Amino acid sequence: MKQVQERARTRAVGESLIIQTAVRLMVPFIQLFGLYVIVHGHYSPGGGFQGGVILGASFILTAVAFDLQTSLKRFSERTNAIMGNAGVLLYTGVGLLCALLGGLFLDYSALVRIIPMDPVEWRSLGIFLVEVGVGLAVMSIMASLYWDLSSRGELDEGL
Amino acid sequence: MKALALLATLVTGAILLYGTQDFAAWGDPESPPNRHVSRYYITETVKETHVPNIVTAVVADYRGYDTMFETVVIYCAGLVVVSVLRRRES
Amino acid sequence: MQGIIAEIVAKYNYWIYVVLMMIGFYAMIGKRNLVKKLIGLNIFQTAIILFYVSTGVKRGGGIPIVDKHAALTHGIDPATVVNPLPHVLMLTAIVVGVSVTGVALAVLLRVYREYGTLEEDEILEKIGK
Amino acid sequence: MTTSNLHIYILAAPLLGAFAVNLLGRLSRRWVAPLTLGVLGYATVAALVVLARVLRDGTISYTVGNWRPPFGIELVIDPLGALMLLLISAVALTATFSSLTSIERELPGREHLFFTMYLLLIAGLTGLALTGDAFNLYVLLEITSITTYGLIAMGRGRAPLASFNYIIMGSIGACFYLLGVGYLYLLTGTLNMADIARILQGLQETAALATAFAFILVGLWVKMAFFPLHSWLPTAYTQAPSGASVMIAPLMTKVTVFLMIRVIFSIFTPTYAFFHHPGVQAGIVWAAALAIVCASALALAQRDLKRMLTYIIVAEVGYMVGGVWLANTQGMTGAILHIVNDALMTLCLFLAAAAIIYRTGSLGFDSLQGLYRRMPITMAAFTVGAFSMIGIPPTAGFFSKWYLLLGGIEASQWGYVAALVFSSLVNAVLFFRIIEIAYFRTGEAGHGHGHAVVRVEEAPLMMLAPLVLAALALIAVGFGSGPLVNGVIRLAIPGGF
Repeated sequence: MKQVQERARTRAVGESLIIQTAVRLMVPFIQLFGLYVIVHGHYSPGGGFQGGVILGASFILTAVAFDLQTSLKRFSERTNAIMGNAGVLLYTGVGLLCALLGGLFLDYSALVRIIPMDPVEWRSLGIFLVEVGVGLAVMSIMASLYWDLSSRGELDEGL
Repeated sequence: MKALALLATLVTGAILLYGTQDFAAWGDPESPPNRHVSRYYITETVKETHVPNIVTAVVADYRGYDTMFETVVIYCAGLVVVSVLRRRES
Repeated sequence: MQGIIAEIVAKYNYWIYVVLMMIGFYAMIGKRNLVKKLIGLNIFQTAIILFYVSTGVKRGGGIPIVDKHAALTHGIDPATVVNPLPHVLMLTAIVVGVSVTGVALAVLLRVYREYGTLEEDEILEKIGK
Repeated sequence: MTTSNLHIYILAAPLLGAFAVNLLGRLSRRWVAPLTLGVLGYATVAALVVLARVLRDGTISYTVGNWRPPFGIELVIDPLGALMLLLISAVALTATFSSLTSIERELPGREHLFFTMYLLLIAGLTGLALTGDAFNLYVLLEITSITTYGLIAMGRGRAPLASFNYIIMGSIGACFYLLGVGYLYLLTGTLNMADIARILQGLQETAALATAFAFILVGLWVKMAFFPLHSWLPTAYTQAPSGASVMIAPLMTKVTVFLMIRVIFSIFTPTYAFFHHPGVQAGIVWAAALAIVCASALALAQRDLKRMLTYIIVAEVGYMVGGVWLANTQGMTGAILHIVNDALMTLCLFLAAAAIIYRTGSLGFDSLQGLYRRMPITMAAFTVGAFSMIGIPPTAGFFSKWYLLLGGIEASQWGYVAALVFSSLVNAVLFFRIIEIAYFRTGEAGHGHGHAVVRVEEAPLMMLAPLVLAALALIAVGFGSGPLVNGVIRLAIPGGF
């Protein structure tokens, strides 16, 4: 354990041109796939949680292949916190909005009072909205879990 | 201690197996979980939500209240990890 | 004897999950290493997930994603689609499991920072001093 | 079905308040206190209105997402649930004043994280009081657990280790509950509590039902720290930051006891739970009696005030479990009244402990010397809480104990009655020992300084006011027990019981 940490500190492990280039190429596609899994959750296996995990994994992959700082540069802690909160707020906010608009909590068909549309279509759209919320929250929390656990809360170099 | 743990484990497992005697055979289409609520989900979901993926519809709409708390759970986890591990506020 | 074997074969999914559950449960209460306890917890949760998902299986059932047009025009035969509810429940339970694992790992890191070891006996010795 | 969403706002307020505290608290610490207090104040007022409405109109059924009950998730607000809603939000509001002050000192710079988790915990507890769905109960149980793990682990010293033990035990409890629900689901094919109860009518004899019953009960017992399964509680609650323990200690175990009552009444029906398996009911009452005796005896051995209080909590859980399983109206009334009273007593005593630790920095019995002179108001309130814990008449604790005793006598459970009396005596010994130390012994006396040195050093007003309020509430609930029992608790006990 100590030895591995020591080697990681001196950058003998992980600093590989092949890996870094491959990761640089792969990350955009992973993220695109994550987005696809979220938005295509209505028609194929997938949804907010699964897509969120894939998106989070892309940031973790950057952190593994380069180091934590690189990953933090791409996705700063501040953005992470805002996105995590935004995700949960989107879900609860949609739910509360339904209640405030005169329906029941999380009754997406009550949203017809905003945009008049078929209530059943609004249910479909409501599902999409909350799935995006779940995706945002899961993505940022997964990344933040990895950052904190791999660096013991220091956010210095990571593994 | 180890013997006690082993005994507790065996007793738990035995009780769990004892309870399975009333269940239908594996994969039986007429078992209770395949009848009551799930039949309604399979036949009505698409009409009521226009979402072909039944799991997504049930997750985010019929049982959306659960999923909201599921999101809150993972939010809590992120929060707990940050507040437990960070020594000082960055 | 024949009856018991027939019973086991018809419900072998329960036997598998119970064995898995017992492995996890024993690790949680019998092992003295904190990480092993955590791994036991994960096995336990996996066993429960397996148990739930296995209850959703239907012989001759397909995936719970259906053809929208066919469904809207002439309905769906419930026998052709597996039970979606256990999958839904387990999606939630998986997330809960991930969260608990994350929290437990963070707490373990704090324990390690405090005592320098994750063996319960050594920690108790250090506290006793 | 009702169209009013007021009870869901009780849940949504702390939930959204938590996110607001996290976001705005990052910018400036000044946001934390007003947001937390405002949200909880709103929840308390709304809970009062909901309780009045439930008492007037009867049980409210609310369907989240406007789906018919067995398909969507149903929320059920019966008189007992409404009472719990009020108890949760009022206790949390009172505790918050104190924890705002103590957290400022104990966890400087992390207040917004602490209070986000704190509010999420309250939202989870509120959800538990509302829910009528067996699986939803599991998810909410996990929310309350995860936030509690975090709040406890934020403490110093042994706190992370205590929190890890709690994670393992709590997860075993939750997993057992989930297994029980799984068995019920396999048996009935539904997750709605009322629907499960309806289908179970024809399945009373099955082994799977007995297994589910056993696993759900054991799971909840682990969560509520019923005696042989209590090992996680004392260290966890002692090591938690005092701002967290003033809220967790009064609420967590009590809400779990409420859940046990909910599960017995709504899923299994009292007939099945109490009378179907001969011997089980009496056995559990004996186990409760044993729990009371052992936990009280363990409390005697402690040399730290907070740790002693945690063992008293374990004993009180024995009171309530025993009271429920006496299976008669008196015992059930006593158990429900004791949920309310015990929450208030524990709140009062932990608030006092938080105030003392704020001033003296320690809760070892030695550091309590001369506290009556240094902190007269704190110790007066502490004495009221102690009297209630012992069961001295005008305070609330007496009345619930009275009902529990009556129930025990009615059921001829003499072991339980004896355990109650024994525990009251032990509590008297415990608290009079502390009062003796704090009143008669003065730390400076040995050095010949006399009384002149002892200055009055009360805790800050933010900690003192809730403490006095909790002590007054104990006396008020004591005098108001009659109306409380007749007006609310009798309604909460289902007919034919």
